[in-house]
Amino acid sequence: MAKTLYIDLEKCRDCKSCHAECSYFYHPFNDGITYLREVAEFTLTCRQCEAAPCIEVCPTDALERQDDGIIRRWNIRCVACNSCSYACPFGTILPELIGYAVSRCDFCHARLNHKDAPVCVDKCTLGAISYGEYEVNEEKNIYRISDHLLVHAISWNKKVLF
Amino acid sequence: MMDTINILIFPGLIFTIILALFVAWVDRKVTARVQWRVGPPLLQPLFDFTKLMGKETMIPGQATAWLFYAAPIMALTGALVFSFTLWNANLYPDNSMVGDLIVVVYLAMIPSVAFMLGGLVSGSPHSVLGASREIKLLLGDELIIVMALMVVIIQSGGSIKLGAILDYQRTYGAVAWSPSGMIALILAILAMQAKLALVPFDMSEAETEIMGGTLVAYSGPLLAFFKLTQWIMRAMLPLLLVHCFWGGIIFSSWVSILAGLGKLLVFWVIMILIRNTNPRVRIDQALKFFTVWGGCLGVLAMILAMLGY
Amino acid sequence: MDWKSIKTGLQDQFADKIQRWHEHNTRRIYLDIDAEMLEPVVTYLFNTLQSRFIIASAVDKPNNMMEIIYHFDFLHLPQVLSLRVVLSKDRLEIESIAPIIVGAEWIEREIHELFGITFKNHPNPVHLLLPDDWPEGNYPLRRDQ
Amino acid sequence: MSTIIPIGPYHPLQEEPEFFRLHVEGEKVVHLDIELGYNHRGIEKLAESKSWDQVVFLVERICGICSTSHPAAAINCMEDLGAIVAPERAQYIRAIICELERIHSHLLWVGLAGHFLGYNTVWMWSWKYREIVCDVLEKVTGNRQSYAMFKAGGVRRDLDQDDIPWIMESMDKMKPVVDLFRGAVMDDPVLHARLKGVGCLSAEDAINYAVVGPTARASGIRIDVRKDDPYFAYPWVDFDIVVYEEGDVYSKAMCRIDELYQSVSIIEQCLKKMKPGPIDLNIKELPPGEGIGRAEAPRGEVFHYTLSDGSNFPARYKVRAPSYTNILSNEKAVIGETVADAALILAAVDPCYCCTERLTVIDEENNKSVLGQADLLKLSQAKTETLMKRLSL
Amino acid sequence: MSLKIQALTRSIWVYHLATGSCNNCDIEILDCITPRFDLERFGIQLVGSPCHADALLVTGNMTTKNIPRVKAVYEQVPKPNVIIAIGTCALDHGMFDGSYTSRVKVDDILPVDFYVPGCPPKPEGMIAAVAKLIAQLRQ
Ligand code: SF4
Ligand code: SF4
Ligand code: SF4
Ligand code: SF4
Ligand code: SF4
Ligand code: SF4
Ligand code: SF4
Ligand code: SF4
Repeated sequence: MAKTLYIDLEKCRDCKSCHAECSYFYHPFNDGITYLREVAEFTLTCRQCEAAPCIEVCPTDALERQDDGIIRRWNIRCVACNSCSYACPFGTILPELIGYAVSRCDFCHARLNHKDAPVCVDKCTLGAISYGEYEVNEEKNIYRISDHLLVHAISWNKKVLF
Repeated sequence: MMDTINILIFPGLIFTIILALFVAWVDRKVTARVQWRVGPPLLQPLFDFTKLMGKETMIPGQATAWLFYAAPIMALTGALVFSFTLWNANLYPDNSMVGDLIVVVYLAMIPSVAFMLGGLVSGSPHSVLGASREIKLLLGDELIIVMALMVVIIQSGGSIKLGAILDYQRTYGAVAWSPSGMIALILAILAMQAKLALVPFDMSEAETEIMGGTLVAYSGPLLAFFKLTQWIMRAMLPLLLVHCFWGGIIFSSWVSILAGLGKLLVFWVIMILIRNTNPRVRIDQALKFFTVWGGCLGVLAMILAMLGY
Repeated sequence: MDWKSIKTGLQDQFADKIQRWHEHNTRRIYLDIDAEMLEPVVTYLFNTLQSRFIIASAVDKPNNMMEIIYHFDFLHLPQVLSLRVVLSKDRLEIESIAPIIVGAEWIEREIHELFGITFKNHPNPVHLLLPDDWPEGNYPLRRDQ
Repeated sequence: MSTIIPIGPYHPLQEEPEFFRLHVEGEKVVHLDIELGYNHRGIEKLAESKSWDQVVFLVERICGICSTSHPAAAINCMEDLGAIVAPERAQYIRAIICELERIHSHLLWVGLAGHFLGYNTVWMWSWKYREIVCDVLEKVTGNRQSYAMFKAGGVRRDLDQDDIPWIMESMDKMKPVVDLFRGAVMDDPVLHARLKGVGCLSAEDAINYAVVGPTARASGIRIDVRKDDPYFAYPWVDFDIVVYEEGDVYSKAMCRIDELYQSVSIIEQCLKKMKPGPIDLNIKELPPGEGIGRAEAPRGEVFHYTLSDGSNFPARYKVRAPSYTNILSNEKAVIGETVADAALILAAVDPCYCCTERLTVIDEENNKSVLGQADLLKLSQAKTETLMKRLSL
Repeated sequence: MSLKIQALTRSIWVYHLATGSCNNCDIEILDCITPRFDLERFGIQLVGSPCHADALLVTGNMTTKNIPRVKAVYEQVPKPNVIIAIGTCALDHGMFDGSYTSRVKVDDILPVDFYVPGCPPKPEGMIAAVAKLIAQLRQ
């Protein structure tokens, strides 16, 4: 089984400020973890409201609901005004995740060749990020976001809870 | 008392300066109008002058200080005396003390020499080059001026007295109306243009041309003196032409005074128009032009004059 | 000369030497070649196909790589042909094409000072943009600095 | 012994500082060194810390004279990257802005060239008429320079339909102006003698030095990105590429003046053909990948290359301005010419004119300048005068 | 108000110094002296030698390579003089902030008296700035 990145979003919630560093190649200011957290939040904790206030309020039409219901922020349109995060009644869009510079994470793939863990793993103050072989487990609230990312978060979607 | 007024007010210092500032303004105004611009206000040259007087003087490191100071003062003095002599000759043509043509020509040369000197001692390579060109130019235009004036002298019966030249013209009509006089006048206008550094060496207002000119290292009051010299020469050299070729200014009645000033104005306008409608001449070309064409025409004019035309 | 014949010409000439032929769209064509092949390909492009050199762009790439992309176009044709050469950061050296195309002189000097790539046989390998006292080994457009 | 004439880096009429060293023997130029970098602002690096939208503004500030061609190339580049096709009306508006800029830039050149030849009046006049274009630009875009009109996928501001008659009128006013300048150059025997056969760049050298724009077209090379690699509304309008064969300064001047007619006509056609419609696609993101954009600036082809990693900031941005290659070609064009002509030749490629405005002769031994920029200017202007004399006497 | 200043405000000779600009500011400065705007009306003219200047117009974002030259030019300008920074670049690097070729601002090197923001400032803006400058000098 291939190694993947694993983020415990629940731990992140207790974190005062993110200290995870990123060694993404192209942009020095790139902060891949923020990006991953944004995607994870949108995928797992966002309530996907029918008349979504965040979409309504966005002045630049940067938020859009995808076919699978998940909200997506389009990086060229967004001006990082943070209106959406204030509009969201559930507080799922964290203002610190909606930055103007949209970061990328390439999971440090090509560079590390799966040998070492990416720097963000070591730099996370609360140990919320790890790198290894994880399995999807809905019982334990571990979900797959993409090929290389698994996230632990309490998803509102989890029917059992409601 | 009269002498003091003569020297200080009219036609000396103050009058000359006012006239010079006025001509400088006319020059810039006409230039501006030709270029579709409004141009500076009437008092602009005065402001420029006053401002420069109040500025700091910087002596370039490589300059010979005392000569650097002396040159502008010498230039200004030369120009003032030149102007004074000419006006006096027009005011009192019968006074034999007013000097002769040779004196005037030498006086007219003083500012040019001072410019050169200033350029040479300021140590800036730009100005040294400018000065060396001015020397060359001087050789060319001085020859022409002398030849043109020779025609005048020949016509007025060999007299070099300024007064005598005027007398002659008042009796027999202006020199310019004779064929030889006309040729000489045209040559003289061209030479004057060169002498005033207008066509071939525009060190005047035009911003791009100043760099590399003799004045490049001057600043403050010294620059003001040089500027004023330039303006005075620009206003007064035409008077020399009026005097020698067009009967001068007669101070007998208001009408004749106005007519005299009108003549002066014509030359000013010619000067400014030439300056505005022509590109500049390269130094060796100018020299060649003056020595070859100018020389031939000058000789021709002199021969014509001797033959009585 | 039309694009078809240029394409066949190139493919015939350097059949196995072209590692990848990528047409981003009909007007933008990218060719990956080995660094050693640069000189012959450029010579062929310039002398035989009469292409026009536009510029070269160097790109710092992950995995200890550096890329130089030479852009060419052809008179009256919309196509831009980009030759991509990949260098390892351990050996940043490539043959200069300035002897073939004079117009490449400046850009090679520029790449040299901004990325630290050495161009062998460059006619005038001195600083172009940066001051002469720019610290040695500081290449502003590299990402590791 | 050869003397060195440095050109630069400061002069009153100059815009950006650059530095040339002419090596002269007697009156002949034997070699030219060019030193750049006084203006190097590291834009390629800066672009990596700007979002795609900001990149357009940044490249707009590469140069004020070509302040719309760089954005044009940039959005071509982004649209190539994202396979985006902007709406039709946007394409027309873009073409109009580009052509307005070409007129303003060419007139600017005519004026400064006039100044260089000793006709200050020409300078003032052409800049006077240039204001017509500036007015149109100010009305349409809100600014006289740096218009900030373009964005990937469209334009930022629509052109007010009510303004069209007025713009048409302004364009009508331009035509007699172009006639005036064309007549002045065509009929003036002095200019003929002054410009013809001076600073020739052969077609072969033009290819070799990869020159672009009027500099190449004056050497008989028919290149024009607007035709070769059509973008914006250019495929839908009718215009010719102006080509002259001789490669001398005269050809370059005529090339530019004739292009003014083409530009005026393109603008008129665009205004006529334009239909109301959307002006912006409001694109969402640019995918990872590479893009190449080209645009025909007044001085020639602008080339941009970009590498995107899918974020909203470019991963690499490469810019090639037309002067970059054109200036290098001076190395060829000035050799064997006289110093008086050198200034003019350097200026003829329109290297943001200023570059040519800073000349000083340096005596190689003690490195002291002995001949200033103004003197070179004078040399140049003097030559005009001489020719005038020779022709009229 | 001294006569000196009075005269200075009516006859400002400027020397224009580009320190790595984009040309726009510079073109607009030239525009100011061309027929439409004609600053000569106020006695303002461009001069070719810093020795003659009363005002130094600095544009551009001061690239490192330019610094020694800028200092040399400044030393040649006789007092009293004013330094005017024109354009956002000259104020604060503007768009080029953070570039590796320009580390210092114009006012770190020269004692700038006036700032004219804008990218580029319109000629009208520059004329307004000049008017304000004159008013301030007169006080
Ligand atoms: S430092 Fe770790 S725990 Fe804190 S926010 Fe960043 S990733 Fe989460
Ligand atoms: S932060 Fe971005 S996504 Fe949110 S409302 Fe503002 S523009 Fe829209
Ligand atoms: S802070 Fe700026 S963007 Fe926000 S409301 Fe005020 S003016 Fe508008
Ligand atoms: S308002 Fe909040 S919860 Fe609702 S869709 Fe938007 S982000 Fe999700
Ligand atoms: S995996 Fe690599 S690229 Fe992704 S956030 Fe961590 S360090 Fe950055
Ligand atoms: S071509 Fe000239 S005007 Fe255009 S961007 Fe380049 S340097 Fe500036
Ligand atoms: S002019 Fe407008 S857009 Fe530009 S910086 Fe000022 S407020 Fe922002
Ligand atoms: S302020 Fe703007 S217009 Fe002026 S030089 Fe800087 S970028 Fe150019």
